[in-house]
Amino acid sequence: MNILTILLLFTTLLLTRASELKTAVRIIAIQSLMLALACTAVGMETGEVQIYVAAILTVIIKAGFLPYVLMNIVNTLQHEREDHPILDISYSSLLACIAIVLSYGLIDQALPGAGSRDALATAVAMTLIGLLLIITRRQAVMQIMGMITMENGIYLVGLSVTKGFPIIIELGVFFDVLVAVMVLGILTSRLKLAGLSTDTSILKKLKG
Amino acid sequence: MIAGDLYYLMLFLFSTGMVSVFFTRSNANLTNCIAHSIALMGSIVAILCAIAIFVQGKVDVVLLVMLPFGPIGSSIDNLSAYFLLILGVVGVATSIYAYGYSREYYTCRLPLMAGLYNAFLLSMVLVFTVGHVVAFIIAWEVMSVVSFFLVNHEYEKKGNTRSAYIYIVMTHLGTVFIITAFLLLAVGAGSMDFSQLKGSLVSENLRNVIFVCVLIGFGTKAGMVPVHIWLPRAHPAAPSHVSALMSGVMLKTAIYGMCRFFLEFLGAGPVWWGTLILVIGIITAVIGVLYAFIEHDIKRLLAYSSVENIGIILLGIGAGMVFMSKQQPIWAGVAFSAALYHVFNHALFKSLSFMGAGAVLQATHTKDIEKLGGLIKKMPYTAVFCLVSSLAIAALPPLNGFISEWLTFQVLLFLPHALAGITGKVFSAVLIALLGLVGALAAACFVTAFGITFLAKPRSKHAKEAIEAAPTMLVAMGMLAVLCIVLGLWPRGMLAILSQTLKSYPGIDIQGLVMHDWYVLSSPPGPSDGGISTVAIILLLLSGCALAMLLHSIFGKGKVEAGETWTCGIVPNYHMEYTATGFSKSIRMVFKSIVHSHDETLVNASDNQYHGRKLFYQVRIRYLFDSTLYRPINNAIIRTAHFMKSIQTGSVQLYVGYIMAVTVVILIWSTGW
Amino acid sequence: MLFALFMPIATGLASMFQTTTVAIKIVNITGSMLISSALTTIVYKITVDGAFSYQMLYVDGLSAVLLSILAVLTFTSMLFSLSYMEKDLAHGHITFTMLRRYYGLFNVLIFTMISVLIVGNLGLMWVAVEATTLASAFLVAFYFNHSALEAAWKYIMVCTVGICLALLGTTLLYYAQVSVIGSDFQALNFLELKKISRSLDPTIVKLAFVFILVGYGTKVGLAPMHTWLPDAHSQAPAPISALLSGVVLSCAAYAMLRNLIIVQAVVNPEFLQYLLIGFGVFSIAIAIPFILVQHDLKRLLAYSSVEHMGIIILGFGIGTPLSIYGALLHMMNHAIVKSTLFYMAGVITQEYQTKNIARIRGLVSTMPLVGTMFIIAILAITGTPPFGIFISKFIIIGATFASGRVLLGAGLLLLLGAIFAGMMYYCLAMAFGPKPKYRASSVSVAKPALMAMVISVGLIIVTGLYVPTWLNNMLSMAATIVMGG
Amino acid sequence: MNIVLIAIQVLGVILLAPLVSGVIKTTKARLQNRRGPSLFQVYFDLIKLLQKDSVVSPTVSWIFKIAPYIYFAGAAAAAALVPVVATNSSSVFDFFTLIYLLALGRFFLVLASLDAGSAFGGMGGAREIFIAILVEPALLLSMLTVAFKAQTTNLGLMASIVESSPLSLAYVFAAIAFFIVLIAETGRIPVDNPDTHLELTMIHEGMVLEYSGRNLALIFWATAVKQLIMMLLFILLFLPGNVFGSTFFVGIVLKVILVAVVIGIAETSTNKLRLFKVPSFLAVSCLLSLLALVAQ
Repeated sequence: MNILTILLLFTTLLLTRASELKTAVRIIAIQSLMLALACTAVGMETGEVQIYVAAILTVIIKAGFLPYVLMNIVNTLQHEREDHPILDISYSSLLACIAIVLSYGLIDQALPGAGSRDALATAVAMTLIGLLLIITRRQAVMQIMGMITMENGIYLVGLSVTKGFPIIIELGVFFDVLVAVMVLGILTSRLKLAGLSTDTSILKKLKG
Repeated sequence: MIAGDLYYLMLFLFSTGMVSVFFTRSNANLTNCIAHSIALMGSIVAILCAIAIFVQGKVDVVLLVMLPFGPIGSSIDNLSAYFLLILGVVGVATSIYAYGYSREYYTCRLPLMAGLYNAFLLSMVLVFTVGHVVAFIIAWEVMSVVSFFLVNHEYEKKGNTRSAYIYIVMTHLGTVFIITAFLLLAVGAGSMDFSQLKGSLVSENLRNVIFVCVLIGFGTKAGMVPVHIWLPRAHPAAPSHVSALMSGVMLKTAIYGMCRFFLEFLGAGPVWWGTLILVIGIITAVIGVLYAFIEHDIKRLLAYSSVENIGIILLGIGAGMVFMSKQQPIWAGVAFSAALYHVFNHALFKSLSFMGAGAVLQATHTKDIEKLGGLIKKMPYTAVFCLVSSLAIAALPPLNGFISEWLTFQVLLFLPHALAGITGKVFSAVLIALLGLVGALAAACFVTAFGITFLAKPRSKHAKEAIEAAPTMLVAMGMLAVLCIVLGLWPRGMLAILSQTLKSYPGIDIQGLVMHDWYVLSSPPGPSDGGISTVAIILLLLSGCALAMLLHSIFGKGKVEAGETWTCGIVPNYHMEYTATGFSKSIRMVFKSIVHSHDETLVNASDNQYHGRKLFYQVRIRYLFDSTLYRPINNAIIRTAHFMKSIQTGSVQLYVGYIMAVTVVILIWSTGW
Repeated sequence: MLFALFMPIATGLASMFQTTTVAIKIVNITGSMLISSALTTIVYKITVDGAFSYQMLYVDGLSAVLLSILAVLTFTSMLFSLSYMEKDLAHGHITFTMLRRYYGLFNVLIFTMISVLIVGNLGLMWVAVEATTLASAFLVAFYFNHSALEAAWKYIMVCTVGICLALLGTTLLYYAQVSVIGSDFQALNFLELKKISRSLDPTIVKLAFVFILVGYGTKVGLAPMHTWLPDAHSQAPAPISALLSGVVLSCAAYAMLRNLIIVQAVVNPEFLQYLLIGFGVFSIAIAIPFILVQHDLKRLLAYSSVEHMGIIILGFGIGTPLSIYGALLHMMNHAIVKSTLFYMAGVITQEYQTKNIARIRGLVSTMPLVGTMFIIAILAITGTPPFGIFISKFIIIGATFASGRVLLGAGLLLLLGAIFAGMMYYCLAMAFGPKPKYRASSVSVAKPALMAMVISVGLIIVTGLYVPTWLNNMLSMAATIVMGG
Repeated sequence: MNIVLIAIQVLGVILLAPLVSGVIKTTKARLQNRRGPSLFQVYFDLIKLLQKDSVVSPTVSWIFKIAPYIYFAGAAAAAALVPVVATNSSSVFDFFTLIYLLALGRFFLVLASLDAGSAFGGMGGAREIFIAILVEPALLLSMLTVAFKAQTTNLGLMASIVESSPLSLAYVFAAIAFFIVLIAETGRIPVDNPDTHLELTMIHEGMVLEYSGRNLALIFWATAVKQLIMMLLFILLFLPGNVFGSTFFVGIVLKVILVAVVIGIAETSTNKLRLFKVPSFLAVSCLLSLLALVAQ
């Protein structure tokens, strides 16, 4: 379990360093895979069926389908890279580390002795880093990455503190994530079709 | 219970008048007749209802129950009845006047105007009568909105919409203060019913806050300086019979509100309440009359004169409150009766002058008196009525304005009873002197207005072609003119009504004024203590005239021969006549500080300097409060707004950043709980 | 209830497979009628014999308030859509396939909103709220031009981030529940939670609520998470803007309320009140500059939505039964008035071919009826009597005073005064003033659209002077529920 | 009884008024080493004017015709209010009433000045009004010293109070203040020059320029009456020592003559002010009155 959490953190940190979109997508895939593994691990602990189901769903949707879709989108947009993020790559990974520390602090402060400390801290850290990515990245795809990371983080929270939602809610959440990413993907490609760059920081027509 | 039925009947009538226009809108003439005659009936019923109240006392009726505030009703006591009476009298006149005047609007949304006219009357009736906070505020706001639409009625004319906007915003801000005052009281009383508000238990500081809120809130509606700026804009924009109502009655709703609060809800307060009102009142009066004097748009002039009269009314109220707080019921009674008397008088003569202005406007299509002149020959009756109203506004005997002004003078003279010491004496002396100044300025103002408008030679083609106003309009004006004279000659009746109105309030004793013979008005205590005998005045004047006649008849044969006006041998033409601008020049020079830095320019209008030069003399007044108070505030607000808008940059990253920041902040803050 | 759920899906699917505009129209109008009637029956059932539930679904007085809003708006907005979309089609802004997609998504949106209101489970509620975002995303991006895409992107980005936080909060709440009673089928069922709410762990619940407040607050459009709102509202087709600001915001508020009911039992009420009041006042204050200086008609309305959401949340924050009653009433009034305003904005923008206020002049002369109703609606939205919003606003402010927050109440009145000034300024500029050159003739507005507006305006005027007894009871019932009774 | 007294008083004042102007004229003449016209010249002028025909411009309206009557009537009515003969305090004798009656006359005269439509009339009217506006507060203030003391504006009571109270500094101030007002109100040098027709200087004369014959006579007469009224007020309220009784009238008459002479002297020894210096001239009066109030 701990190894998994560490790996998760590692992938997340890696994500902050990725400037090539394809790499980012691959990292996300791996991250989701890790999540699925963590899920199964929890499943072994508790031995509830629904968690296995959740794990499978994770593998299929988050590690398989979504990366595939995103990959296709990325392929359609050539020479779109995260060259000059709003916050420089090294700084953002630095911030990510700070976030990790913070989250450990927060966990100890807010809910001491809750479930597995590391997993929870990792989860919160992932959430924060996801937000960080959304805030500091220009590329639409990168922001999607950030969102998925966040989603994963929260999912991990659920996993680590409550051993997963009841299955029906679980399904709903998965469905939402799926649709959300799909919608975002479609919007991204539409942006491309509308002859715009997928650099979201230039979307400043609507203000005031 | 007849009063209650009359009340319902009145509401019903006005409502039908409101809806009738939907059915008659095809035929303008029909609309005009039906809508306005219903309004007329309603006003008559209003008068009857008021009388009935005076006879049989307080009446409670239920209006509507379907709001989550419990049953909402009207409780009509004598104070309400008094104002209802005013509304009835003015309403009758304006309704009759409207028959003739509405001809102007046959092509200009007449149904809308007629309907709104009824709605306006209805809302004012409700304001005067309802007995529940929510109902009052609803009626109050409806009144504002309806009058706003009436002001905005001729929105094609340039600037009208702007005036209407300023009006609605100012009055809405005023309402904010009124609501605050009411809610503070209501919370204290634990009920929103007027009958409960009296016993509201609030701390001393809170009472002061309420007082200030009331003063600002109702003062805005009344046109109290410095929150008067909407008034000279809105009144000219409205159709004349509506201006008459607005100036004659709507301003009085504010006075009504003040009386409600000061007499009933709040009761006697610390002395500084009254003193503050006195100071504001005198400032209002002086500022108003000064601007009226230098104005030469006839309706703006009248509007400013309304500001002045509101000032005089405030003087009465302020003095009354000073006396109340010093437990001098008799003088408080005199003071309040002076104020309320002036309320009635102002309602009469100001409506009258607005109607006159409307008649002139209809005949000549200009509001600029510099373009008028010689109308006394074209429209003799209008001229007479306008002369009466001018005399009344100038507070000259034997007209009604003089009575109330005299009472105010008396009250101020006895102010040292309440405000002891040198300061009190000097204070009241200064007040009296300034009030005298105001009176003189008012006289000057209306000499100018009447003289320039009606006398000498016409100054423009329009004035040349003017014709006498429609008979209905003349009838309406005639009624009010007669009333002005009656109230001037026989104040006793009005004082009886006033004593009925005021007797029920603690700290007020009106009997002093009513003790004497029918022909004499005298300030208590004691019959010998300064007074005026209206009859004596009239007799003296008549005998004086008779004497003059006598002198004539004794000497000489009295041949009168025509000879052209002496203008040093030149054939006189209207270019030589003195103008209103010229009339007010010297005053503008003396009061430079208030009549703020006016720039006077001599414009050469001739295109070709070989054909001599043609000079125009222009005066543009910069108004003190606009330039030093309102414009800066406005600009500041807009600038801040522009600055604030920079938070919506359009960057999605930033937006998400906001969310994160908020979350973090709250998380940190929440640990403290 | 299931019927109500199933109906929109059916309509949506049906309209996807139609081939002619007329057919689509017929299908949808009948569908919306059926939906509305179904919702009305639910509401009626509740008013008659209280709350009732069906497996995971649960409705009570609180949901009834929202459901009745939804019932009205579904019908009017559909009514309006018919003519609006037809004109778009005529102007060639959209193709027939887009039209079909529009109606499909429209019904999906309705479906999601209904499900928000009738599920009995906080988790599913979260799912449904997120679903409303996703369903409306494409409707916001409907025209697929530059600004529409931009608006949609911001909309979904900001909202999803917010909603994720809400999910975090929900998870924590679930954790709190689990730590009291083990995980079972009743997970996150808010009735269950309410039963045990006293025994929940305060710190966790507080933490959870912070996330939930921020999360759903984003969807409600509370400042400073409101940033998506003006963009989305200004770019979406008018009927959708109406639905968004009328119902979607209220639905999010409803979700927040459901959590609040549970939370307030354990967490220090002062804390909650400060949070809610703070957010409310801040939202109102933030709206002012944008209303005072604004160039885009629909953005103006959007910011006014922010303001009104602020008022509503403030009403809940004051936390006396009266204020909550007022807040719920305000929700209804605001939904009706604001939707009307958006309909009118739609007509106006279609006629004038612009959203720029500076270029919209002389409404009363170009389209007298709409112009007049526009003025009325603006007066209503600014809380001028005798219209509904005044009543609810007055109740809320009165409650503020009654709860001893005198300064807050007075300040509130002043802020609202400023907003009134701004709204009236632009309203007058648009309604009166000279007719623009290129608008020679006066135009005729299509019947259905007109009908939609007339219905709503009628409601506005009626509610101003008359609050029927059943509504009164329903609202008081809801208020007691929110109070935790 | 009372009525009769009042009638006597009015007639007396009206009949004697021109004589007072005569006295002033003579004094000035003597001071300028002229013999001057006889004391009764004013009467002769008035009678002459009354016998003359009057020329009336076709421009004018009925206002122009009635104005002289009202002006005269106002003055006469005011004359009734001064408690000389009828000294008891019926509430007719009110101070504000007196002022406003005079104002009524002025109102119509100014209207008449506008009526003919000549530049002179308008100018005169404008100046008259200007002066009147400035005089009003000064007049009230100077009266207040006594009014506050007497707690009434009833002239009879005010007079008796003045009699009963000892002479104090306050009264001296007030008296000077009122004297200034008197000069301004009656249109004397240094405020206005009654004997000139130069358009640059005239005020009252300019206003009545269009009048001729009998109307003019009425106006002149009324002006004289006004002047006498102001003097009487001055004497009754600010020159104490009017023992009521047999010698009362003698005292009054002597004092009137005295005041007339003083005015004559003042007129010869000063020269006319510019119009816009008048405000400061009256401001002096106001200050003195306030001083009097404080000193009281």
